[in-house]
Amino acid sequence: MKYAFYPGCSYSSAAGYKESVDAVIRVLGIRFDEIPDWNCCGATVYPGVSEKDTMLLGARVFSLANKNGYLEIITGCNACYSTLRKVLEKLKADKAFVEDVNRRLSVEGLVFDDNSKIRHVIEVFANDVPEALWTEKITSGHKGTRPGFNKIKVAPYYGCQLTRPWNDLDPADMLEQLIEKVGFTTVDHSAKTMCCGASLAVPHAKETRPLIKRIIDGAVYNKADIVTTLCPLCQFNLDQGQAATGTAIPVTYFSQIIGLALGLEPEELGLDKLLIRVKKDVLHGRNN
Amino acid sequence: MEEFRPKIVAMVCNWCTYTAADLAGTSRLDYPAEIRLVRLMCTGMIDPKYIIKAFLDGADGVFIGGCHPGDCHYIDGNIKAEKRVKAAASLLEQFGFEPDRLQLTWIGASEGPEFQEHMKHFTQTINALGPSQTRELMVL
Amino acid sequence: MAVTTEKPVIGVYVCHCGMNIASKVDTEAVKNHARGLQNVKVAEEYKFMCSSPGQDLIINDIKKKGLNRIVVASCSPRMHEITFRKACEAAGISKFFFQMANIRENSSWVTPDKDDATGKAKELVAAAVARVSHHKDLSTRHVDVTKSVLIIGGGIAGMQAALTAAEAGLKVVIVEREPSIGGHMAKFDKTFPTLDCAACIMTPKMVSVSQHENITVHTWSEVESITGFVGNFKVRVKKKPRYVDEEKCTGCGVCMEKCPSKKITSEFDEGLTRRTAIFSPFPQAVPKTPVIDAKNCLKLGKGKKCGICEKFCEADAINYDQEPEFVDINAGAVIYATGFKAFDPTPLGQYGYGRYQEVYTSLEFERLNNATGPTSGSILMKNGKPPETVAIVHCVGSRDKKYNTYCSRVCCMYSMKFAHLLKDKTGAEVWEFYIDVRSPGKLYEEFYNRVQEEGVHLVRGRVAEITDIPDEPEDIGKLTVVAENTLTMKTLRVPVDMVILSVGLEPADGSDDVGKLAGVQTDGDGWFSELHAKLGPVSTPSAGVYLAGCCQGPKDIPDTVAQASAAAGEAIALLSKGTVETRAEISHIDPDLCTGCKTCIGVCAYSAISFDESLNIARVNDALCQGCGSCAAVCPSSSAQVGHFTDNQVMHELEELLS
Amino acid sequence: MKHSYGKRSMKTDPELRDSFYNSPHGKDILRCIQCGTCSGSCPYSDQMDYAPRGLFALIRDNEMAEALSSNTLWFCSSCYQCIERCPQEIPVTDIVYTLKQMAVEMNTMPSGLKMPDFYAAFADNLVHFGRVTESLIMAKYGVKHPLDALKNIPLALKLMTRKRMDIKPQMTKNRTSIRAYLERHPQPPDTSGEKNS
Repeated sequence: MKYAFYPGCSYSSAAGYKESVDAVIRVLGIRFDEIPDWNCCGATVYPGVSEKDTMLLGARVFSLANKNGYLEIITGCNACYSTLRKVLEKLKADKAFVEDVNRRLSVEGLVFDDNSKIRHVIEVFANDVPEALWTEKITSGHKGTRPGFNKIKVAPYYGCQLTRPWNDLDPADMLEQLIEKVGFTTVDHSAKTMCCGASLAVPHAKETRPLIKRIIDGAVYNKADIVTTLCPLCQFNLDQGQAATGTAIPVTYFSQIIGLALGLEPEELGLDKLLIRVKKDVLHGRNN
Repeated sequence: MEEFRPKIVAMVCNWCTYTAADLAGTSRLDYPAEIRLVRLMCTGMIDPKYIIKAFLDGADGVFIGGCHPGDCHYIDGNIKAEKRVKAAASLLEQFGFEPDRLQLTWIGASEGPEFQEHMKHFTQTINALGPSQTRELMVL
Repeated sequence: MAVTTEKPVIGVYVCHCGMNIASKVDTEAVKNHARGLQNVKVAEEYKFMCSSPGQDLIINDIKKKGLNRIVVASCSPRMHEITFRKACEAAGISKFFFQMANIRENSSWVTPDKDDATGKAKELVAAAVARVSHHKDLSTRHVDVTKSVLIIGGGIAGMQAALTAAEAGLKVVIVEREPSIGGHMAKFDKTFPTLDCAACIMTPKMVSVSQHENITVHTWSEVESITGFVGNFKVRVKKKPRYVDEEKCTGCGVCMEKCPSKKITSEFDEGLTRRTAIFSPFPQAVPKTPVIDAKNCLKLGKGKKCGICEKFCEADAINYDQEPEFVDINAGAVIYATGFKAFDPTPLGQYGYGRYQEVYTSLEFERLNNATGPTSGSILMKNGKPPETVAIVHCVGSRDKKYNTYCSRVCCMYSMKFAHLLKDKTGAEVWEFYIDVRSPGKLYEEFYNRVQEEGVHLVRGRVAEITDIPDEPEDIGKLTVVAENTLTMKTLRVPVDMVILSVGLEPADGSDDVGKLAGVQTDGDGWFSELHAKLGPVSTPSAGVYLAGCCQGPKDIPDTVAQASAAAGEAIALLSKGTVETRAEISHIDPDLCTGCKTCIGVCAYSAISFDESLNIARVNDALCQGCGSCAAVCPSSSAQVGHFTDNQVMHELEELLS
Repeated sequence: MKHSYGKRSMKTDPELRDSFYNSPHGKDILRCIQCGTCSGSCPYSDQMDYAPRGLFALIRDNEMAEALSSNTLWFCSSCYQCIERCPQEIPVTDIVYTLKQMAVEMNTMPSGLKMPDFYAAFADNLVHFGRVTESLIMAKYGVKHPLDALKNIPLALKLMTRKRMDIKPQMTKNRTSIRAYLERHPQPPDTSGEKNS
């Protein structure tokens, strides 16, 4: 399995997202080809600055992938996902605009193909990786899977921009299923898709605090050991934000706990980069 | 030369499509003036020769609107109509006439907006096809 | 068929319909155009042709100027054809010598451009003139009717209609698919705005229905088919096996006490209680006879040998071998009273229905509050305690493009009722969240004011979400209701113990199919379509078929009862004459032209065409023919013709329209 | 001087109103039934001088100018909760984006608002390097809002110990072409000093 991968600007400096995804796909035998010379998608900023510019930024990313023979691109960031997917939808609806875009892109010898697609890394793990491969890798993981992960309670957190406004994630409880599949226990809570406020967190830390708190509370009230996320902005925001909310529940990437289940070492998964560290007994599973 | 104003007759059933047309009227949903309605009790009473007659008399398009399957006031007149319209269509086609000039659609009594849509759309279709050559074709 | 040989002398009358036509159509131009048409002797225009001066215009011209054909260019024939046909008759010419040109619905109201509208009107008039010249006089017959009414649905609407019709001396058959009549109203405790107890006004009605000499009730039954036509419908009713003999059963209830499978969710209690496999939905059920729900019965459904109910039944009424039974009845009229179902709020994830146990639908709350309900009428939470704060959420599934766009009409008022009852019974603090309070009805606004004065918080804002994540730790275990108070422009986050979702109304399951049985259509939302939004609210396009209650659209009890009485009134008016006029626009086969090919016999949906072996021709049975014209459409010799829709008439209309 | 009987609503010049109503989803706000679901669902409505519902009401009252200078536009976190729940299926977020573009274009951002400066820092970073680097955005933004920057120093240190402080910019190879694509990036209003929004 190989895919064109769009890291987005926050990916590399994120707390072990890159490390864990790289490690996990290595074990699963998946290849992610980073889109060469990819550019920023403009995130939630540019659509508010200039829609035209946002279109071009997005179109360029897709065309670069197309040039390398990929119609579909994979990203690990919710903000990139929604920005790029919206670009796709707008372009697909406006043929005239596509021509204009292509005219502009031709300077770089690029062409936008409106059959382009975008998916999130979790969709690859949840829908493309065959059951058999999971069972094989998890049971006989590199160093043998540690016992007792099923005693670890994981609170899933989707964030906003993967699920909304489309509401068509299939299956809708993809993250829960994946967490269970790799042997952890999910805890249900009502803050799974509540907004964490990452996009305003820097200028408006104070105003963003309640958003962070209600999500963390959702996990805490349900006795979760860790929260797991699918987006560098969510992870960073929920991780650093707890300094002010007086809580300290570790916020990991879904790829990191999958990595643990595959028997990878916490360091390979960049778990040491979290601001709030995951406790030993969680890392090694609970036997009792 | 002046712009092409097609002649379109819509033979519609009293219970569904004609009622929908009334509803479109009451709701002031405008549609092209080219449409002329002929009210029949049921599409099932449409003799293929009515359709041919219409084209011979210079119709550029013939629209037939009846009840949705299952809603026919006379049990299954609409289903019978569907078959006959097909027959008429194939006959006319043999004389080299564009099948799109004849359309049969189900429009329920409460579907005023749908009626408007169909009328607009069908008129566009006919406008695109231009004047019907049917008469000449049939004479040959 | 009387053939008229005289030459047509036509009068054309163009109606202004106030400004409805005149504002778009140049009526004078249309009039002048008509004057130039063949056989037209008189052409006039008038402000309102349907008014009596308008009609007199026609009558006088017929008498004085010897007109024998009339064309009125005005509104839809579905509106006033009858009016003008009567005028023709009054003046002494056949009502069939009339033709209407619909220049309002078909022109002035739908054509933006004045010239286009006028041009179209001219053509429609010309076509009507061409057609009317070829009209023939037709004769009609009177046939006897069956003086009985079929009523589908035994809720308050069905019962009201039944009692009204029965009092007028008509025989009535009620078909109810549930084990008891009573419908939704039987589930209510109090009714707005007067707060009188539903049971107190309901139970007597149920009893009088069951005891009325003119009313037969088939519960646990469904209508299988309806054939025939106005005055003489043939109805087949399927009685589902009850497995209990209605004759023998005394309704003692021992079977229900003894039945071992007690864990079945009670439909009547909205799933808040459990029932047995042999059950009667509620204490005042009519009839008292219980039914065995075969699916959940150990013996019938699970193949066990149980048989306990049979053992304990002293009346020996249990009969496990009962089969579905079919009853054929004749009815002169049919009244639909199939009611509604409550909207299921599960899809609105943000309200947490089915996820938070203290979120209830309005119907669940009706049961919770009902003296015969799970808590014997004391409002308690699942933990057995009364709630201290309650939120009532309006417009759940209503006024929402994702679900139902329409306003369900009853929710505002029943929500007010809930608020009052909550205050009254528990003293709880009540928060109502509404978009707009709709209280049009006698004493409704007053009731709204009363509830306000009782100190209920009425917040203008639709609830955004309901969450179990509290703002303050002390609120753990409570539900927080979040909404903008649009009047203070503040976002409220109200911790409450209980939430009631005021769910909207939807057409009852399966009503679509039941409607098709008698050719009743449904609108975009699934409600039955009435004949005319204003002038035919209880009639349908199918003669002799009427609508009562919520099956036609959301309604409260007073409106339902009113409409039910009206529907019964229509049925009485129809049947009291004893006969109905057969339609004149039926098929006739010309014996001289018929080649005896029998094609028509094959296509007739009413088996109205028989074959005369001796003369080798087909014959139409006037009593059975409905005038659909299928035979005419296929007749190779054109010997089959539908009166008033003959080839000749239709072709001339077409020809003129296209000239 | 002109006599007035009380506070008059700002008259919006018709062009402004039309350019909004003619934008892709502009006319959708005419459907709004003012139920407040959007405002109630908005995680930042408490910070807004007009939550989305109020904003739409303003626009329908021809108070376009006031709508464009409201801080609402700059508190939208693009979480799309409003769109998901709106019973009239109004694409609230997209409409806010449109208004934000108009505000940027006409420079009607209220002074003292922090978000426009953050946007400027972000856009500047993107325009120069084709990619953005958090630390650099922070630096650029910090110049205008030293307090925020100071508050973030402990975090910055912590990130360094976690080897997560990238201070060299990430960038694309082909920066000139990207710069060529981008027609516009926001000119932040001169926000003299720190007025909290």
